[in-house]
Amino acid sequence: MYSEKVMDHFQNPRNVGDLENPDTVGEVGNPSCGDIIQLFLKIDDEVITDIKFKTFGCGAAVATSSLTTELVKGKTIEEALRISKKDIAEKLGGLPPNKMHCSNLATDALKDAIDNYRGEDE
Amino acid sequence: MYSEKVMDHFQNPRNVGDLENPDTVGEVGNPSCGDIIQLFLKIDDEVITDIKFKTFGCGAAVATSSLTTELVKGKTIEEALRISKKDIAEKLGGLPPNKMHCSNLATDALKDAIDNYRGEDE
Amino acid sequence: MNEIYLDHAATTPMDVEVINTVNKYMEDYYGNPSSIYKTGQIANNKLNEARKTIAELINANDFREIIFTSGGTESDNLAIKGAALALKDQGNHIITTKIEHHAVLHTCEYLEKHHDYEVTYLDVDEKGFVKIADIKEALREDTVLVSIITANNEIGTIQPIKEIGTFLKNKDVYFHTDAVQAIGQIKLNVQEINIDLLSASAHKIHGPKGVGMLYIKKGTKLVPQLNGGAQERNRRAGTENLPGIMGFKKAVELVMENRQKYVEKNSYLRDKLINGIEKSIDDAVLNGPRGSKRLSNNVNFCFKYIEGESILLNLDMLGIAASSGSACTSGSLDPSHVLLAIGHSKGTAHGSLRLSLGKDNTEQEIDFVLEKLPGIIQRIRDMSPLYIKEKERS
Amino acid sequence: MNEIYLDHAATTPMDVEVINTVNKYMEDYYGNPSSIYKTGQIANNKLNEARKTIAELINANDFREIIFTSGGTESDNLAIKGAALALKDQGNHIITTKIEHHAVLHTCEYLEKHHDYEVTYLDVDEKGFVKIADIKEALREDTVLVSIITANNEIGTIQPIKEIGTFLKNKDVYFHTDAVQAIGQIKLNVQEINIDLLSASAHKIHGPKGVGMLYIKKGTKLVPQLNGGAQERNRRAGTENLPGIMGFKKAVELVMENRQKYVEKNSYLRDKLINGIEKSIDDAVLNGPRGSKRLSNNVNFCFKYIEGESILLNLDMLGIAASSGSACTSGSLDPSHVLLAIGHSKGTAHGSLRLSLGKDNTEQEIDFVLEKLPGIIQRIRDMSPLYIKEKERS
Ligand SMILES: Cc1ncc(COP(=O)(O)O)c(C=O)c1O
Ligand SMILES: Cc1ncc(COP(=O)(O)O)c(C=O)c1O
Repeated sequence: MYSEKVMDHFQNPRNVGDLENPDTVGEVGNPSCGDIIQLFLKIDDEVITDIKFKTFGCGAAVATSSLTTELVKGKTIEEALRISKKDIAEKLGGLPPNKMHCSNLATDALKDAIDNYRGEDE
Repeated sequence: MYSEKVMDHFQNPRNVGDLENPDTVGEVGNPSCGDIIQLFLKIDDEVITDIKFKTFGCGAAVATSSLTTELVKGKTIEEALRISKKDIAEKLGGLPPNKMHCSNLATDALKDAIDNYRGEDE
Repeated sequence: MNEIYLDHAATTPMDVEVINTVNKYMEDYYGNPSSIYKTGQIANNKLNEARKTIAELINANDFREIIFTSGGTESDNLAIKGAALALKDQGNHIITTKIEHHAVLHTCEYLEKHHDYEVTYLDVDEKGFVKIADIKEALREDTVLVSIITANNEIGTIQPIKEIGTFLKNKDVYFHTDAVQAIGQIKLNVQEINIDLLSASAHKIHGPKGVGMLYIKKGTKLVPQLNGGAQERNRRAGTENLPGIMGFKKAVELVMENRQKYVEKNSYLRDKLINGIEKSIDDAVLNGPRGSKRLSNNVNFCFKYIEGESILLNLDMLGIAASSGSACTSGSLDPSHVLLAIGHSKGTAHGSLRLSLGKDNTEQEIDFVLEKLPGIIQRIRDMSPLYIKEKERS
Repeated sequence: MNEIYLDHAATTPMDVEVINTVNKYMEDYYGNPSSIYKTGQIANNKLNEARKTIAELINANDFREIIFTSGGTESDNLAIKGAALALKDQGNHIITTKIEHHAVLHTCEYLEKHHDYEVTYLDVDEKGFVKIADIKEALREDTVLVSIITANNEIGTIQPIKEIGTFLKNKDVYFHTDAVQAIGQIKLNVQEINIDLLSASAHKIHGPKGVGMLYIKKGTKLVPQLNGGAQERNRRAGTENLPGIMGFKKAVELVMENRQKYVEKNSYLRDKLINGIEKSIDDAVLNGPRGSKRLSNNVNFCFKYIEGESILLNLDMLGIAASSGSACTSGSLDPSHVLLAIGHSKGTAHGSLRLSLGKDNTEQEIDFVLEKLPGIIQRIRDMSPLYIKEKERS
């Protein structure tokens, strides 16, 4: 079902956990849907210097979280926001059709974190 | 499907054919139903002295015709009329459920022949 | 006594390679294809491989257009009920023919009875062909489905399926064809023919019993008829029969490999049988067309003045397995609807014999049948009151 | 790595004796049971032998009350649609439960949508039991059918089926039970229980996939759902899958021979698993009852704060095959309807794990699972935002 890359991220997730004093936090999902992703970010001069995640969810949710953190670490906020769910799915070697919605979650959580950072919490 | 007795009568039908100057003839069925039985009888002083049949029909129709001729030969008309379709079916070791109607035909043809003989062709 | 099996249109012996395949999958692949653990995923991949092979057989565009069922009957039921119900808002009229298999006819009757559909049963000509003009005339605003058998199981008539598909193109109706008898013998191209739904069954091509498939062209709406789990992309519930399906795949591979060879061999034997019977038996009427528009394995005659079951029983005593459209073989009173549709009287229709060839039949077997059949027919005719009457008449 | 297969409720590996039986019939019995020649008649006799064995398993009065289908799903569909439509004139109300298999639930929904039936879905208590009082209350003048699963496939609850049958006796409704999970483990007596319709499936008892059966008590009216040929006494069309059916027969024979032995063994392993998990893992909630009212092979837990698919993937990496009622394993958003029905929140229901035992599971396998599972659960919890939150709260 899952590609090797998904399984690699699922088995060895990068950047799991939380940060002590994050500059911002993003969260999407809720337990009834079966997915929650939390991202904790350190941001220094528009650059994401550190990032960690916590995920309640399926294999795809964990793997997309893990890859997202890996991809954005060291990037500027602008660069990070340019990463699309499609990029994520592709970099993971594809996701099963019924799991595509999971690949939205990590990018949504990132957007939420950055919105919070910028105070645009609409 | 058929019992050994049915198959025996089907393979070696007794009294097939017709009689030159029958005292009476009975016939039931028609080609659309897939069954026709004709019986040809010689009757002497109320006794069936000879009988032959012709049958268009399935294995059960042939076997019941054959057995019927065998059973009634030498019997009086009264005795012959007492033979029921149930007797026939039983003596043949049973008939498949969907062939029960065939076992009526030979006794019906016999009744027809005797009715004709007695001039009761209603 | 060796059996001479001449009822391949009813069912075929499994090919030894198919048996070995089923065996392998029974032993080693028990995983549930809907599960995420490895044995399940492996099973799922195998299922999709089988879809690919079958897609190739009929030139489907995408393997996901193939779903598996329990046989030709279920495929016909799903196609017809499923499509009709899905298009209910568009209309409730169905067009089919008088010579469909009961799996189509009785399904249409079910829709008439339980869902108020109207069904037009098209006449066929005396060889069993449907006319495009008749389809044209029958088409209505509210027609949602046309279902026409690719090749008839009783008399072997191969319909002008491509012309029908072309005619129906761009008409707002689904086109279903029952290709159960056809797939082993005719190269079908669903994209070219413009077919929306196509039924097939494994056991007619030396595959396992209890396995069938339905081709569902992408975008075709269908209301599932077996409700339950999410298998087959929600179109047919029930744990997938992987060993059977892999046997079907193998049988299809063998068809693609050997079809031409067997069609040539069987056409020859078929014509030998037909010519031999016509030469040696009076009042024998060939049912269905001759030549390339007839299934290569089908021989069907009506022998006047006699009834079919007696012929079968006599053949069986000699080890020859065949079938008949006689009502008496089915327990009903009406003989084959197909033989009536091509214009026979009930009486004549009762006296039919179908001999259907398979890949392993030999010329010796055919010679044996040709040697024995005339005597059998004569013996039964001698018993028949109709035969005498006819002779007296002349 | 050897697989530890703990998903027997989904499907079971075929017994080697069953495989050999299927094999034998694939090789030697290709005749069409509806034909009158010898190979056909022999096949037909074999079919009836299989009916007899299955009749014996459930103590049916007559082997003709058993018909064969393509599996549990088809049996459920036929029983429910067939009976409901046959009694249409009498009413259009059906009673079932919230914890039926989808083969029953989605069939009921089909009847709601396409035939205007009304369906009452009974609540169950927190262990999954139906209450007779609730059935009583739900019964109406126009109720035609009550369908209640004998034993639940997810949480193993065995319903008081005899009490239900006794209660329904002399009420003018049909009683159907889905015994797919039950027949391998529970001795059922359809006459004593007063059942009209009972569904079962071969592949759940080490038999072949794609074969099922429906018990239809004599006199029970049923509108056939697969229309076509006259097979199965006009109740289910389609060429009979004799090899599969004979495999089913063999599997049933093995059940009758070994049931008690396996039930004892599995009950022991089941309780070891349950106790071990409860001892070693916090916030693990057993779903379903304990003891003799639970299927001997069923273990089902909700592990709070985590999601089921992650558990399955982690187990799979260790070669352990299991299943979950998590929505993510099915591609929908809603987790198991059964877990919701027994009162779990969606969040908790997402974190379920079902381990279902089979005849070949060993104590070592269970020990291995007990050794590994706590670490897996902890690892996933450590990743979970919910777990932290809960801990902070306390
Ligand atoms: C033309 C046709 N359609 C449908 C069927 C039904 O197929 P099955 O017996 O596999 O259900 C058959 C064979 O019986 C057939 O010949
Ligand atoms: C209780 C129950 N009913 C019905 C079914 C459906 O059976 P099958 O997959 O054989 O169609 C299953 C298994 O999936 C089941 O567990």
